[in-house]
This record gives sequence, structure tokens and C-alpha cells, in this order.
Amino acid sequence: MTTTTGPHPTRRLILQGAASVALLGLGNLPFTAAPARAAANDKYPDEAFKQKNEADAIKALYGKTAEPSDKVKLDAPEIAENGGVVPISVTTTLDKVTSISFFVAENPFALAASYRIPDGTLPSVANRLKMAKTTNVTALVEADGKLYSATKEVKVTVGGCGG
Amino acid sequence: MKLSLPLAMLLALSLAPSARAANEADYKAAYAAAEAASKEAAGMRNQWTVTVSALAAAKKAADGGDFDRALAAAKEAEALAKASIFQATSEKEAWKAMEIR
Amino acid sequence: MKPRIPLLLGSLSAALVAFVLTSPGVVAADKVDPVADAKAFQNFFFQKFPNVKHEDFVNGPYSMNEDMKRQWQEKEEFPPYEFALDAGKEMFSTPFKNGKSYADCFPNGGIGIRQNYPYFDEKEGKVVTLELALNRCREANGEAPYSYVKDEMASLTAYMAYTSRGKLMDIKIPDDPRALAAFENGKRYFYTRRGQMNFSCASCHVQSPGERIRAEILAPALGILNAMPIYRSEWSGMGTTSRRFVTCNSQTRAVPLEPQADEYRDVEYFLSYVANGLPISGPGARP
Amino acid sequence: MASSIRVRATSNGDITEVQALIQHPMDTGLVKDSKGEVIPAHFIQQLKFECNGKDVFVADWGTAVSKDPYVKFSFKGAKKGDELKISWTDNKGGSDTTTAKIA
Repeated sequence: MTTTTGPHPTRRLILQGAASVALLGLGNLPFTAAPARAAANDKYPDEAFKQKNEADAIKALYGKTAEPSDKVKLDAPEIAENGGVVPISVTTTLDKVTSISFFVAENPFALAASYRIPDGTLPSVANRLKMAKTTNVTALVEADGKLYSATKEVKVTVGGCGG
Repeated sequence: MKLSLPLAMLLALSLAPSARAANEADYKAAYAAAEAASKEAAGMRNQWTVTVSALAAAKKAADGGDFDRALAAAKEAEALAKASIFQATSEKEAWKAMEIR
Repeated sequence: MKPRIPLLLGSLSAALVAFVLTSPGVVAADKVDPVADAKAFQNFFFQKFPNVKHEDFVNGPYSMNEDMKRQWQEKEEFPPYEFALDAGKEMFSTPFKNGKSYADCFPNGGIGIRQNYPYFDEKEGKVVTLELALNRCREANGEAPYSYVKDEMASLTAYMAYTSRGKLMDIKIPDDPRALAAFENGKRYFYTRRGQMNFSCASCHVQSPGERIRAEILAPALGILNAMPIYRSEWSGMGTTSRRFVTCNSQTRAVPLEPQADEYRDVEYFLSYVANGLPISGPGARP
Repeated sequence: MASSIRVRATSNGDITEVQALIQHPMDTGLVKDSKGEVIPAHFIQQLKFECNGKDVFVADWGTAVSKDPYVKFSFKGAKKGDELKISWTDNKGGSDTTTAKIA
């Protein structure tokens, strides 16, 4: 597994980080240490996928906030041909990327997919997501321990004439 | 999209609704008329889905004892069925107007 | 919401128009001339969309809109009908209980022949579509027929379409008055308005291809069956021609006919004939 | 039955591009079937790609990933003929795995 690039994580720090991530899940405690997500846990981020809104999901997954960056190129259609299959991809020129995630703001659960990018893997992902309705799609890239984002609105509606 | 639909139903629907509450006999008569028109439309292979659902709604309301609603739904079903019959007959020739030549 | 008043005005004007048009025009259109019809049909679309390459019409909505075309090309890299294709190939090579297989029912073993379907069967005096021929093949070999709107039929036709990809649609109308009548009946069905919405196939696919109907871009009628069967994201599954006709009917609030009804077979015959010369692009991926 | 995973791995130079399409319903648990009963959630949670004994890509998926999911990524450090191992597990404990040679 890759070593984290942030402050050298002593055992105590990781435990504290893990503890506060868990507490954070309840969404009421301010967050202290910020473990780089890729190293912190290898298991499925169940907590983050349970969050309804985007901000909680980002906190639960990364434990920090992102800043928009034009180095993150998010490619999504203007009008989705179908809400069930929306081709969305992201690529970035940032380096030391450890994780990429996609959020669909007004979906029942904001976090759609999260990818871990080990060393040697290029920082770009394409996938097909479901979108409940017209809303913002956000791609988050974790590079060198910091979070960068790009957002785009995708219009979604049903097709057909009546029925 | 010019929505032109030769609808005899509109004339039928604009009749003044009867003042006293509908009873089962009124409903049965209206339902029979609606069903006959619906069968004729189906016979012309031009049935509408809304006719079928209006008939079903009429039956359901009648089973529930609400004959006012049942009568209204049966009348609507009949009007819709008549409209689809009118559509089928007028389209027998009207389709040529749209044909690419 | 019952749009009463506009319908009343609409109906009066329509009745008037219908009356005016039927009297003089009917004389000219009596003799059925499929060759002229096909030429007029194709020219209509070539002139209406001069910068769409002729063979692109078979890509339906994607020939009409760049943003949609990009989404389609992304999907085509690894198309969602991949599984139906493999299933179809497997079914095609698995013999029936009596040892025979689909290959024995079709010319050239069923490979690369989709472009000749539907054809007019002079013995039966009716149009036979690929789906009907497949089910007849199953019944002739003691197997239960498949549903016309479910995945098995879609997988079989997907595989057969795939083996014909790129070949030009080549539908024949024999010199038989019943074949001409079937062609004309298909044309009549295509242009006839139905359902409470009072739309015909032409209302959408001739009058307004390229325009949106809520989220979807309407496909041009020219070449619309060349991509069949299609994987529709809306159904998140495969759809045969029968399924497409049935769902289109119910969208205009017309009660659909039974799959493979004469009208559906004839309209498939008409639409395929007028697309002669355009390539087969099935199986397709659509919104 | 053929594997539920379709993979295409092509390498040019040091970069290998990987595309995967997986046959899976990816039910969200929020949809009702025709009889009005809720279709229980059934979706792939984790998808792993390993090459030469090392994880090259790990996907954690939620219910918003499309049916028959697709993903594309690229990585360095592998060459033609190397073997790519792909495996997924879903929320009902289902799983599948396959291997593919890099073309």
C-alpha cells in the first residue's frame, strides 16, 4: 500500500483520525486530524455512501473540504439522454493523485462512486452513473493530500410523449 | 403539432349534468352504452387506453356504491370511445394528407 | 387534465381540412408505386437534412444531435447490448432438443441475411418478419415460441443483425397484388393518427425528427428499423421491433395490437423497403 | 455461464488502457416492481483490478452506478501479455472474478 504523503501518521494519530471520522459520521463533531483517505482504510466507505447530502458525504469520505480547480476536467453531457445511464468522466493534470470520487448532489445518496488511484495509475476515470433529476455533478480529486473539485450541471428528464 | 381531434364527445359532455343523484339504473344504462362504443372502437382496431381506464374506473366506483362518480366515468368512457371511432373513420382518408409524395 | 376547448376547435378545423383534401387529392394516389414512394421518402429526408450523410440516418437520434452523438460514441466503446449479442450467439449455436438449430431454418445458416427481412411470403400471402420466422423455426422444431417483446427474441435478432452489420437493406416486393396491398397497408398505418394524443408515426418521425420530445431527440423515420433490435437505456434492456411498436402505441394512448399483428408486419415491411440501400446498424444502443 | 465481467485491456507503450463492462442489475432498493413491492438493493460495492500482484485500481460503488456498470482507466508499468485479475463483490455477498491478458 502506498505510504501517505501527509504528516507521518503515527499509530495514535491514525486512531484519533479514525475515531473522529466515525464520530463525524454523526455529523455533529468538528473534525481535527485529516488522514489521507487512500491509506486510512482499505475497506468499503460504507458511512460515506449512507450520507444523503453532498457535504456530509465529502466529510465522511475525505474529512476535509475541496476547492474548485481548473486542473480538474469534468466531462458530462449537457442534457443526459437518459437518467439511468449518464456517461461521466474526469481527468486531471494534478500529480500524486490518490483518490477520485463522483457526487450527484440531489440523488437520494450524494456519493455515487469513489476510486482509489495507486501509484502508477493515471488520474482519469470514465464511468456511467444514474441521476435522479437535473442537478450538479461534482468530481473530487485528492492530490497530495488536498482536495480539488469540478462541478457541472446535467439536465435530466424523462423521454417520450405521454403514455 | 396541430392537435386536431374530431371529437363528438365534447358535445356529449356539455349536456347539463342531471340535478338528482345518479342511481344504479342510470349508471347501468350509461355503462352499457360506453361498453358498446368501446367494443366498436376495438373492432376498428383503434381503441384508446384512456377509454379502457375510464370504463374500469366506472366499474370500480359502481362496485364501491358511488354511482355519481360511476355515471360520470361511464359517460366519459363512452365519449372517449366515440371520439376514437370518429378518429378511425376520418383517418381512413385523412392520412393521405401527411403522406410524403 | 382534459384539454376540452382546444380539442373542440381542433376537431372542427380537422374535419374541414379532411373534407377539403380528400375530394381532389384521392384520384392521384390510387396506383401503388413502391419505387416512387421510396424515392420520394428518401429525398424528403436528404433535402430536409442536407448535411447528414445518407448512411448516418440509420443512427436515429444520433444523426440529429452532436451532444447525443458524443454520449452514444462513448457507449459504443463498450456497448450495453454486448451481453445480448453473446447470449444470441450462444443460443444460435445450441441445437434444439431434436438436434436441429436455427441455422437449419434460414438461408446461409442465418448469418448475414437480416437485410432481407421482412420478406413477402407468396405461399402465405403475408409479410414474414425476422422475429416471426425465428418463432416459426422454434415451433417447427418442437420448441416453445419466445415472447416477441422479451430478451430471448431480442438476443437472437441482435446476433443476426450483428452478422449483417454494414450490409445494405435489401427488401423485395414481388409482382404480387397482395404484396403491393401489404406495402400500402403499412404506409397507411404509418401515416394514420391514433390514440388520444392523435399522433401518427409520421407526426413525430417525419414532421419533427431532430427536435426534442422531453429529454429525447426524435429519430428520422428513414432507416429507423435498420438499427433494430435496440438496447434502450430507458428500458435498461433490449427491445425488439415489436416492443418498440407496442410502446410507441401506448405512449400516444392507443391500445397496442398484439405483437406481429398484420398492421405491424406491414408497417415494418413499408419502413424497411423505403430504407433500401441504407446499411444495417443493428443491434443499436438508444436513449 | 460466461463470466459476468467483460474486459478489454490494450497497451501502447508503457500505458495500458482498461475498459470493463459487468453484467449486474445494480438495484438501488428504491424501486418498486410491477406488483408494487420494493426491489431490494443489490449492487456491486467493490471492484478490484490487480496486475503483477499489485492493486492497480479499486472502485467503491454506491447505488448510483448504472445497471451493467462500465468503467475505464489506464495505468503504467505493465506490458503486453501480462495478466490482469478483476474481481467484484456486491452487498449480498455475491462475487465474480476473471482474468484477462493485456493485448
